[in-house]
Amino acid sequence: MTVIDAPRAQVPDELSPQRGRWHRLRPFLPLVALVVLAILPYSTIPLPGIFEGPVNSPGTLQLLAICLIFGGLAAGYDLLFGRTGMLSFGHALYFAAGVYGTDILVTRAGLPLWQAALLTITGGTILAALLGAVALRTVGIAFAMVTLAFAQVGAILVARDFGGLTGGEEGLPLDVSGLPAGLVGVTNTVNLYWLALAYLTLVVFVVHRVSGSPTGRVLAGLRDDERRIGVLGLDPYRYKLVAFTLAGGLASAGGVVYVLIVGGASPHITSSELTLSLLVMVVLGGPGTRWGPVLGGVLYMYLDHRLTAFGTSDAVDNLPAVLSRPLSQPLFVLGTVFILAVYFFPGGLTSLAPRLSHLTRSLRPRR
Amino acid sequence: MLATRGLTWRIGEVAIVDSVYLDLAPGEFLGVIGPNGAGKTSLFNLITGLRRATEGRVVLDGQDIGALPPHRRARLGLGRTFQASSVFGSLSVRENVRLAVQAHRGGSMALWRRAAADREVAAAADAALDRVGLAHRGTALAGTLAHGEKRKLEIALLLAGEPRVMLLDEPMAGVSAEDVPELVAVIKSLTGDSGRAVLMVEHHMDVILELADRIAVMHHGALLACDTPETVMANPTVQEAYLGESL
Amino acid sequence: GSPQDTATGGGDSAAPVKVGLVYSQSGALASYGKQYIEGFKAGLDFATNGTGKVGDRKIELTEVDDAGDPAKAVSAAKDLIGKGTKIIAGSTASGVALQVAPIAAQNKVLFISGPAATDAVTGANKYTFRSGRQSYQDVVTAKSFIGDPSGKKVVVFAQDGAFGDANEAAVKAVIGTAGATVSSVRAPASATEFTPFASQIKAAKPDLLFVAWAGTTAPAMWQTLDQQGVLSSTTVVTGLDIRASWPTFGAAGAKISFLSHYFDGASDTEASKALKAKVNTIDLFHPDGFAAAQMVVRAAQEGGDDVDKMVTALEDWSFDGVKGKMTIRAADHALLQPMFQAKLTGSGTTFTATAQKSLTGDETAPPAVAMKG
Amino acid sequence: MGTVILLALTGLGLAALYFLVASGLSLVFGLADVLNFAHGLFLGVGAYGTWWAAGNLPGAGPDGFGFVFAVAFGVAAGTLVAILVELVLIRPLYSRTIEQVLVTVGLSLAGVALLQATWGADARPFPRPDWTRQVTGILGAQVPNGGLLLIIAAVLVLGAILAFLRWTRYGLVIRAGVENREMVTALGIDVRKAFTLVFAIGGAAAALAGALGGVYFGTVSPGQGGSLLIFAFIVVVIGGMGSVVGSAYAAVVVGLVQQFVNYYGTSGLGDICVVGLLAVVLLLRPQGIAGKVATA
Amino acid sequence: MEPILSVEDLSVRISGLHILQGVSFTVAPTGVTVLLGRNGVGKTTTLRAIVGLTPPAGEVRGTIRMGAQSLLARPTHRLVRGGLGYVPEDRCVFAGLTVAENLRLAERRGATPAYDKVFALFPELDRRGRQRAGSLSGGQQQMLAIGRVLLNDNRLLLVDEPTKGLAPKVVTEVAEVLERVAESVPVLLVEQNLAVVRRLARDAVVLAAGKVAWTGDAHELLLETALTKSLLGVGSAEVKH
Ligand SMILES: Nc1ncnc2c1ncn2[C@@H]1O[C@H](COP(=O)(O)OP(=O)(O)OP(=O)(O)O)[C@@H](O)[C@H]1O
Ligand SMILES: Nc1ncnc2c1ncn2[C@@H]1O[C@H](COP(=O)(O)OP(=O)(O)OP(=O)(O)O)[C@@H](O)[C@H]1O
Ligand SMILES: [Mg+2]
Ligand SMILES: [Mg+2]
Repeated sequence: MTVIDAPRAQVPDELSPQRGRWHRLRPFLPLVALVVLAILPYSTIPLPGIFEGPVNSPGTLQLLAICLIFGGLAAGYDLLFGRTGMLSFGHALYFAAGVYGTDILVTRAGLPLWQAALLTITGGTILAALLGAVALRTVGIAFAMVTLAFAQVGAILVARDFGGLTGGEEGLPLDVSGLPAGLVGVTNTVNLYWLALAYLTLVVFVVHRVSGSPTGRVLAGLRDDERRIGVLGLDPYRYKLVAFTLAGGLASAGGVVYVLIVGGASPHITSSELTLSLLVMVVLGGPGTRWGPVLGGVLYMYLDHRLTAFGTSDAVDNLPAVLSRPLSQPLFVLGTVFILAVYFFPGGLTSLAPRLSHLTRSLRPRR
Repeated sequence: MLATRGLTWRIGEVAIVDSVYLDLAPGEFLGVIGPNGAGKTSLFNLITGLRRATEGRVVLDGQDIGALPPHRRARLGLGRTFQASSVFGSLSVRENVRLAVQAHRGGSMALWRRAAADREVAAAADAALDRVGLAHRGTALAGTLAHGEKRKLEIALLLAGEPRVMLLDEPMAGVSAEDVPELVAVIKSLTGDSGRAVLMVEHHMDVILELADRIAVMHHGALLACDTPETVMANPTVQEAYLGESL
Repeated sequence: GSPQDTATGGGDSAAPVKVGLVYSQSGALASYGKQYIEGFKAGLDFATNGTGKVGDRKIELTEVDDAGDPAKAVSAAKDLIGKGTKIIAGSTASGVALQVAPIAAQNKVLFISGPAATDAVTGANKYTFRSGRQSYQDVVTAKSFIGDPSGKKVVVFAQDGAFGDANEAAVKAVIGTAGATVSSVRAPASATEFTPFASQIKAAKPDLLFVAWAGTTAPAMWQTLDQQGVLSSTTVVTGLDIRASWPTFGAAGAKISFLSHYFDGASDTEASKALKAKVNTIDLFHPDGFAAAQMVVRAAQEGGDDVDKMVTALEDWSFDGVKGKMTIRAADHALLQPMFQAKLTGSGTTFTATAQKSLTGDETAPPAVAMKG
Repeated sequence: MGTVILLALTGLGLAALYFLVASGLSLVFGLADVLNFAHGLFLGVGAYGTWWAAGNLPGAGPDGFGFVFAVAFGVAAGTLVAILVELVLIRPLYSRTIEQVLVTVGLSLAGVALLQATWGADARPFPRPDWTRQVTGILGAQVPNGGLLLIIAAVLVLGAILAFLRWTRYGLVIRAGVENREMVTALGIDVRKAFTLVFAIGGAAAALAGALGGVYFGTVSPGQGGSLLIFAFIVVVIGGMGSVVGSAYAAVVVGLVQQFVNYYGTSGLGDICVVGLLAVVLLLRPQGIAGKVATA
Repeated sequence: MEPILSVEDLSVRISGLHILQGVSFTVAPTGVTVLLGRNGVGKTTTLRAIVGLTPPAGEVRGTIRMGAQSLLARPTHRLVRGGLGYVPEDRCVFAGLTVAENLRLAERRGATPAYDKVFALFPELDRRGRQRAGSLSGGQQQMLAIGRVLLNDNRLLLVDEPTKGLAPKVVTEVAEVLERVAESVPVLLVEQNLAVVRRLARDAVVLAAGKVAWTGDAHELLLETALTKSLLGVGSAEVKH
């Protein structure tokens, strides 16, 4: 049978020696990036072609917020795929649990947001723990299939609209009347952006912390050689379950923020396509690296949203039909980009940086 | 200390390991030889729990451990190396050993503590690395090590777990001739300690003869003989199995 | 700049009126979207006498593709609102309409939903209107097929989910309260094999079968109903979908009583002539776009840049649409409009629908709901 | 009684469809270790190929021989696409299994979008002979002919694949390859040709499923392949990867469970039961399904 | 005489193990050259490197030539079609296929398979044509593994431990067959059974610690008891006669 090989070994930043000139500055770079992102909404720079309006326009902030959420989701998924070597095809389920859980508790049960969020994240984490406990009895392709099947059940339940809870195919708009005023209205999009940024920061921080913890060491070991971990006296099952549960919890937290940003739940997010896109994001960015999945997630969502505009733009419309028709399908472009990425940058985007620097170094004249 | 009682592993009709009775006393060094495919690695897998025996028992200190999963057996003091080096290739050498130390001491299930901050683990890991002579390679990625070094690293991983019984699967395989004596010295130094028992599969006869107190010969999954090196090498059945028809 | 900035919708009298159209250009509902936008443009021409202007102010359209995904629609709506757009129309999918409507209310902009049929848009909030029909109106039209419902047995066959729920509830409310016993058979929207459901329906021996089914599996469903003899054993009513779907009914088409939102030739109004002149053959959702344009022009004319004034101008407004006389009910913004009974004839790839009867907007009026927000 | 027979036969029709999709998936997995997410694309190509041919190709049409010709064209198109996919995308990534799976994931996204771009998202009426719309009375059940056609086709395909595997040289190569790929090359046989062939067979079966599914459903739409694929995966996994006969059994079980549970239980429960079945099978014998099974 | 096969500085690593560390030897164009060495020294690895079957995780360096032609980096099936027959160590017959099917698999287009020759050598294979190969005895499986290679003309045969695990009587049978085969085709044989070696081999190559420790006339080697002791690892044991 196929052993799902762990993704191309990437050295986890957290556990590998650091060197180089910027060595001392490196720990501060994320902080700088965070500050830049946090004050971004104060800038009015228009970036024509990249965004529809100036950076601080609600549309742009909304798009950025969605991108950040998916950056965080991908980073959380990478805890499974890139860092522990588990290929789950059902991660969308926990995200969807976060989205629908919050939405239902707020809209149908009328709970205040913080209670709903707390309950949902707890519930999502417990769900991940329970399903993980079952799915992790299998490995490799079988594991992938069981997780896929569980997610499929989730999708069926949402589509069935039990007791009118989920709204079926129409989805469930979030009842904002009980929400804090700062989260409602277009003028407050910036708060949602900050919320998304906070989520991303949280995920990256948690993943970073966990990867650098004793448990993270074990997870990295599991990815390289699960058998070996067992022989060292550690139960692989427990650690995989912890990673699975944690990733599930982070995904449902992402769902909580997402439902606020989008203002409702729709069955799109329960589809297996979403999990596949998560996989695409991680592979695109670079599995097992700190920034790769984040980059991949942000880029994927950006393309997914912007390509609809690109597809209907004049530049594309003016092409002959053989080109313009496929190019106006975002998924066509995304799928193609992904295939090319698998071929041409197998380590993901983050593997480009060392290669580029290698290139520039070799181009630089020798002294 | 460690004993197998009629240990058997069948796949379908074929017995890969066939009713093996072995006894290992504290402090003893038992060498296992046998042709490729004789079932030596499979025997190790049964003892360490990576495979579940179809019949028979594995007894450690009088306790039947045949039903325990690998990690429980490891916790009881059973350590092993693998035939093809299995180190954690994407971690640094030092992290590899720290992981092993941490596995042994407990506290691995700490999600929030910074692993790098644990001085005791670091010190124990460095000691193990020192012991096998790899201290200077601490920051290298294990995946990039030369083969002989990987072998040493495996032994360091083993040491870190302070096992009471060590199972070494072809530690010399793939090690270039120049490096063999050094590795032999390292292995030899392991046995001096504290009544630790060793079970070692090896194809290098001179190494086996140098180290082993007794030699077990496996052939077609079964144990042909288990005795002192002299007696075993003189045994005609062994001669036949291992060298073919006698000259 | 401050992060809470949004562009202000230029107060000056010659500035163009910004109208955002968020609908499906790609994705599963792209063809509905195409009809909608064609209808909208024809309607805009009609309502502005070809000038594209309201007074001196040009109507400036921004079209955005939502690909049927509410998340994209919400982003687009926020972007438009951020740029000072006060009127948003569109939404081909119900899910999109339901999620854009609250955005409109939160930001006090006018939202005119399109072909999305869900009843939940009606009365969603003060700022939300609709330019198409809703499920309830379908059901009332269906009721007109059985005469006196008392003592009759009615079965609803619908897909799982909100669309099915809404239809089932509407049938219970409309026909059930009139004395019929209503039961339902539900199937997953993703089902590919319908025999079990057809058997259940047949076993129930209904006097009237109301089918609410949308999506690509509909033809398989109809074929199975036909094959299992359901269509020939009872009166079967369903909504007539877009023209492209007509051939998929095949022979079954002749055995079904259709209620129709619209089809080419259902009415003979000024508006319908104007529309037909632009698009040649009118299809199901052209009138929705057309009506939306009429409403946009009315809102801009009467309200200027004041959204509250726009709302007041639209409430209780009656106008001559493609379908005939349309009235926006002030209480819940339901759009009262004529509905039709139709028959489908033809074979192969050419089918024609002919009107059997038309019902006025009052006859098909849904019960008023309380405004939610 | 009539109901039971009706449910059984229509369930078998569904099973036939699953089997047609799953058989190829299973063979590809058995020989080449590739979990092919792009398999749904082959189905789509088969369906649209048939649809296009019936409308545009001289000699092809919705009836009689013209229809056979159209289906043949659709199957040929599906096969061709499968071969191209293998040659251009899969083969260069030889023995890099995870990358191969990723490429098929990308392809499944792009492929469906391409179909949609070319022919639109709406379901198109599918050309088909009139008799396929009718029913045949069997023991009091009105069984749709389209379903019977699927059953017959699936049985024929099963027979053909088994005969191919058993009697032809390439069948021999494939059976041997599933057992031990390396030894086949050591006998001087280019096993990569067998890969291509297996893709072609899988593509052809899936394309046939597309064409006959079109007949059964009466329409063709870009997403059809994707929704069938999930159940086909489940069938492959339950049946044992690499085993065509196993897929056949599993398809029958899945089809019947879905059909009967949907009738006697509540709507949607059938799908959930199938998923539950998968989980149970995997949990009870994960090694069983993972191990390769001889194909004939 | 020009050697039929020459191996120079062959080095093989498999998942990190440096198994062969610069092996050089040649195979004479007639007769049997035997490759000797202790268990696990890398004999099988050498043969597999020659036919290009090193696993994906492996890395091969050096040169391997058959005549003037380099064999490295050519796909296995081409090498085999070019006349390199390979009989693997654990026989690798296809257990799920019948004997006849196993043989049929080895047939090649454009060449008449020499069934009569094979059946003359192994009449058993003819009789058991419809039996599943998996249910054959070890000796019969070995016959099948050799037989299917002999269906085609070969320029060189690589045979890995053909007598492993066989009863003494069968060992003799196999040895006889190989003796006859070697009359027409040169053979590179890996063999542990010294009686068989003595009967068949003309030249010998001895591997030790990843390198070639000795090459020369096989009988010369076998006469030198001391040499066999040290090279083949019998160690201090008494070698019984
Ligand atoms: N999981 C398995 N499934 C089937 N056969 C197996 C399995 N594991 C081992 N075998 C078979 O069991 C036999 C013994 O293998 P094992 O690895 O134990 O031999 P070994 O004595 O360690 O050989 P070597 O010296 O080559 O390492 C071999 O024939 C091998 O093919
Ligand atoms: N795929 C592999 N992975 C890891 N180690 C391997 C692999 N193949 C061979 N080895 C190791 O390489 C060494 C040489 O093996 P090889 O099978 O070539 O020995 P051999 O000389 O044929 O032995 P025998 O006489 O017992 O058949 C052994 O230590 C073996 O365990
Ligand atoms: Mg071994
Ligand atoms: Mg060997």
